[in-house]
Amino acid sequence: MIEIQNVTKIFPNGVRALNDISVTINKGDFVFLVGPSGAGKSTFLKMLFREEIPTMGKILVDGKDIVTMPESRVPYLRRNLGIVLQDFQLLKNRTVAENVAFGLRVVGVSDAVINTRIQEALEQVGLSHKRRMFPTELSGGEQQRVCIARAIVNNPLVLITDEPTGNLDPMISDEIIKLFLEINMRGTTIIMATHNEKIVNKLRRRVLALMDGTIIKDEECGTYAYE
Amino acid sequence: MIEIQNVTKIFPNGVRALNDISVTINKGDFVFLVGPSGAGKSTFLKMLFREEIPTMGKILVDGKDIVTMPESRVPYLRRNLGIVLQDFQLLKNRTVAENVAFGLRVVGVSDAVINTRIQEALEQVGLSHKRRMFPTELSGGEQQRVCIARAIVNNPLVLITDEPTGNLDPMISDEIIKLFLEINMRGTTIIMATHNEKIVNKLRRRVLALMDGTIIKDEECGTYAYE
Amino acid sequence: MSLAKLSFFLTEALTNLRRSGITTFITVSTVAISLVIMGAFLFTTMNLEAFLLQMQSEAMVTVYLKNDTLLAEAHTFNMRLADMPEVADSLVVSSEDAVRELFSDPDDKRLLQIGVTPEDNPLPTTIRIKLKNPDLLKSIVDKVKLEPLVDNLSYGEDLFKQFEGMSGLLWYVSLSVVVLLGCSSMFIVFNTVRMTLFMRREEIIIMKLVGATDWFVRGPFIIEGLVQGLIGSVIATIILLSSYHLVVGKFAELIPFFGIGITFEQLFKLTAKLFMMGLILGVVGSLLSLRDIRKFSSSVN
Amino acid sequence: MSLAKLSFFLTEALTNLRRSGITTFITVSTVAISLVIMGAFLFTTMNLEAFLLQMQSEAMVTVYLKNDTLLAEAHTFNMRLADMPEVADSLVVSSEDAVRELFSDPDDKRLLQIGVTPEDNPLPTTIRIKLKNPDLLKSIVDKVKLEPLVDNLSYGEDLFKQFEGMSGLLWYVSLSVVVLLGCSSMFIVFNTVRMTLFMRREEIIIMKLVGATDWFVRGPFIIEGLVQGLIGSVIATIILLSSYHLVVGKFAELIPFFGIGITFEQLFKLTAKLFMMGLILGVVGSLLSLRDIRKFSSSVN
Ligand SMILES: Nc1ncnc2c1ncn2[C@@H]1O[C@H](COP(=O)(O)OP(=O)(O)OP(=O)(O)O)[C@@H](O)[C@H]1O
Ligand SMILES: Nc1ncnc2c1ncn2[C@@H]1O[C@H](COP(=O)(O)OP(=O)(O)OP(=O)(O)O)[C@@H](O)[C@H]1O
Ligand SMILES: [Mg+2]
Ligand SMILES: [Mg+2]
Repeated sequence: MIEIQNVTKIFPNGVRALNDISVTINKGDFVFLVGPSGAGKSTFLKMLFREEIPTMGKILVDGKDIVTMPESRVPYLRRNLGIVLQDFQLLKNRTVAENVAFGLRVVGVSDAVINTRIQEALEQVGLSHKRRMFPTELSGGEQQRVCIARAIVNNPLVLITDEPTGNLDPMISDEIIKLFLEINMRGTTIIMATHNEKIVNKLRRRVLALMDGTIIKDEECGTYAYE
Repeated sequence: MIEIQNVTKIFPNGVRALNDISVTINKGDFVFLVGPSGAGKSTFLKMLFREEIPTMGKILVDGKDIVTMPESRVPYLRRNLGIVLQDFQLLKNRTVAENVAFGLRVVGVSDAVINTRIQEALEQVGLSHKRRMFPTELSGGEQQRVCIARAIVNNPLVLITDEPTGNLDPMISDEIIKLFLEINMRGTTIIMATHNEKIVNKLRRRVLALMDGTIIKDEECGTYAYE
Repeated sequence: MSLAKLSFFLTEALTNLRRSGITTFITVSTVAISLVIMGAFLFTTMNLEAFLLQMQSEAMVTVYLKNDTLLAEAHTFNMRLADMPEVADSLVVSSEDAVRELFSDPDDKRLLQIGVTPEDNPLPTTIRIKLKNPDLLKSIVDKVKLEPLVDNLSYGEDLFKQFEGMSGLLWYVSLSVVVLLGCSSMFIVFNTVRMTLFMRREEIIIMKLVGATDWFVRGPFIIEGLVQGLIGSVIATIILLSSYHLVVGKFAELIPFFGIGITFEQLFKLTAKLFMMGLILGVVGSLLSLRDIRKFSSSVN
Repeated sequence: MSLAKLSFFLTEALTNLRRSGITTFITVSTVAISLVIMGAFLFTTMNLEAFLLQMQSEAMVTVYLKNDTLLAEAHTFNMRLADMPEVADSLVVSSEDAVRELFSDPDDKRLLQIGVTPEDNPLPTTIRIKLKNPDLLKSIVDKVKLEPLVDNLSYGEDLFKQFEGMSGLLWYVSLSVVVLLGCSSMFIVFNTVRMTLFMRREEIIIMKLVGATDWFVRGPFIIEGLVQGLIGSVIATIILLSSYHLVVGKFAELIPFFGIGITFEQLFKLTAKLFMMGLILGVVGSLLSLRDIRKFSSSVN
């Protein structure tokens, strides 16, 4: 499904964030991406939705090379992805419901469908009672959950999440992970960058460990430990 | 040192984030603030540096009522505090070093002193090699550490941190906590809102647990568990 | 574009307009100010042009008839003249009328000084012609000069040239000021819109993150620009029209003919022009600034 | 304010100017445009005023002496006139000169028509007086009227009144346009600065978070405003001065006297005024917008 071939990313300031990385992620995989701060996890994820373009190498998603893909096709690539960034990005002048709805509006889903889907997604992250609030009226953890709701609302083929439980208490983190497992069961590929040792060790899924831009570990039923 | 008396905070939208809270924090305390997402932890912290004003109640810092304090005195209050917010706030058009320096410039510290202090603080969070970069060139965890460096650089009387390890890997988290302990030893009061069960349980310091805006637990050598 | 999309754009745009008050206010007021300045200038030009035209059409051709011409002959000739296509009006002035007129000018003391009195009557009979259009002067002069009754023609060449010069000047000034003001307005509005976009670049980044195409992002912004331009023009029009009569009144006290000759139709056309300009300012401003959209899309941290 | 603080503000301001290019560009260009429009208008007014003054000072008082006055008497009288404080210049025109002049006006055919030829010389000797200042007209007329040699005075009352009316109108128009343009520029620059502040509200929030006082936050912004205003004025001045001669040249072809009488000193003063305005625009713009600073300080999430 996702094939990364010899990808290197060097930022304009000279930082080599990824160094000759090759990895294949299959449809239905649940992959944890671990590694120390600054290892290149976020850069790795951003590569997958063309937010960053590799300096060298190839990235194939569903057989299509997204590196050489014309800019105008990028939106269509992203519509099949669910994305949760490390710094939760919400539209400040839109309500929670409108934020979650945005991904559906883009595709032109009808209002009725949108409403039921929003309701469902917000319930899954435990925020349906705050649907009319604005992001600035939410706590950090609540904002993070709105992002998660927005990412899952359009039933993406791949769910790309960067530290989705960083601001969540253990109980809600567990619930979110349970939700991810459910979504994964239904066939969605999940890639999750995380520092949450407990979750990684409990779930025993595939673990990719990055360190200084290199993959130092790729285990099928891995644990958090790197080095 | 910090006395909170019957504080209630009701937001304009009607949410009652804090509900008749009374608590005293002594000089040199190391307090963990725990509780589920949306419990009111961030609101509690913001109260302490007059970012939010209580709807009812009194907050005394060093005997001075900071609720009725005139707006013009607030900067001087804040100069004695080190603050790390949940959404790391850095000046985007300034380098790491300039960001850290800002708190010192405000007080009018000389350039020479500033330079050595910045160097020290950045070394303590492991980022002295990135002092000339801009925040947008840093990873999430690196940004968080710059915020920590900025908060500790002026030797504050009180260090107020909101989820400071949310984006850090376990190893660096441990180091930051070690740093906090050191600072605490030297007399700085530390208040830290966190979801990090492991750290709270390991350190065995005072734990304040918030739930729906009420303090449900206040233990001297507490654990993370609430309810 | 599907209807659903259009309606989505519309609601989006209106919601944004309502929720980001400062931005809307700034853009609308900038458009309004630009248009008021532009409009005030156009009004002035229009009035001055009408004024000059009035002055020019006042200019007359005087035909001096030969000394021995009878008054009856003069009247017959006059009727022929009146039928010419260039002529708006023509009038026979007998030598008696002419001398009476001459001496009734209190400023010209030269005749008295050289000892001529109204009792002498050395003046010839003349015919005064008003032209339909100052441009026809040459053609009428050429025609009339050859008539047997005609001795001489006088048509204030100097005055004519001066007015023509002033018209030319007015046109020149108008054009340069319109270009200057137009570019400035455009530029300022464009910058304002660009700044509002820059303020909302996070929004654009997020939109693109969830798979919005460039045009999907632009849609609401363009409609916003359109609405802002429209509101700006309405405000400008209200200000201009309500102050128009006041100002024209003041001017008319000072310059004769001022403000005469501007019809309601012309006012209406000007207003329509202002509206068009407002719309163009808003929409083009948005469109131009939205070219940058891709620059924004790659700065998520 | 301590020197250290000032130097901090300065470095802060300059760093910001460099690093936030778009904002700087927009503010600077807005100031520049406003000043160019304002300056172009002031230049025009200045030139028109000089033009009118020129025209007025061309207007002369003609003193007709009694018929039996000897030329020697006329010259003696003339010397007395020349010493009067109102008089800039005075000249005796003998009757011979006068009649020669009269017949050399090719436009005035009336004298020929009534049969007067240059050989008759019915004209009196006159003295022509140029005034230092058109306002002195009444005083000189009152004085000279009573002189025994004087028969009559002529001073083109109509022309005078017309010019006075035009001066009044010019003043009226100038004032209203300056007020309109001034307010508009102020408002637009103010809005621009406010928007840049709004764009940087996060920055302000963070500054206040680490204990910056309101004035500490404002300091660099004000200096930025000042520098932007200054740069804007420099650009405006360059544009205006470099196009000044070009434009004045064009106008001078069309209107006599145009562009005459503007001294280098006046140009310099105008430039200085523009600079002051630029500075005021920048600084006042920042100051006004910075009143809002407290609104920003309470929206950290
Ligand atoms: N836009 C950028 N320009 C320059 N350097 C960058 C940029 N983004 C990231 N980097 C650098 O690339 C390296 C990898 O960054 P990345 O964000 O991928 O780390 P990460 O693994 O996500 O870390 P964290 O766990 O702290 O989020 C870091 O050293 C960072 O400083
Ligand atoms: N500015 C605001 N306006 C309105 N309601 C707010 C605002 N900020 C927070 N709230 C509400 O107040 C409650 C407490 O928020 P707070 O940010 O203190 O939670 P928290 O304990 O920090 O949660 P988290 O662990 O998710 O960061 C939440 O229900 C939130 O929705
Ligand atoms: Mg990261
Ligand atoms: Mg919080």
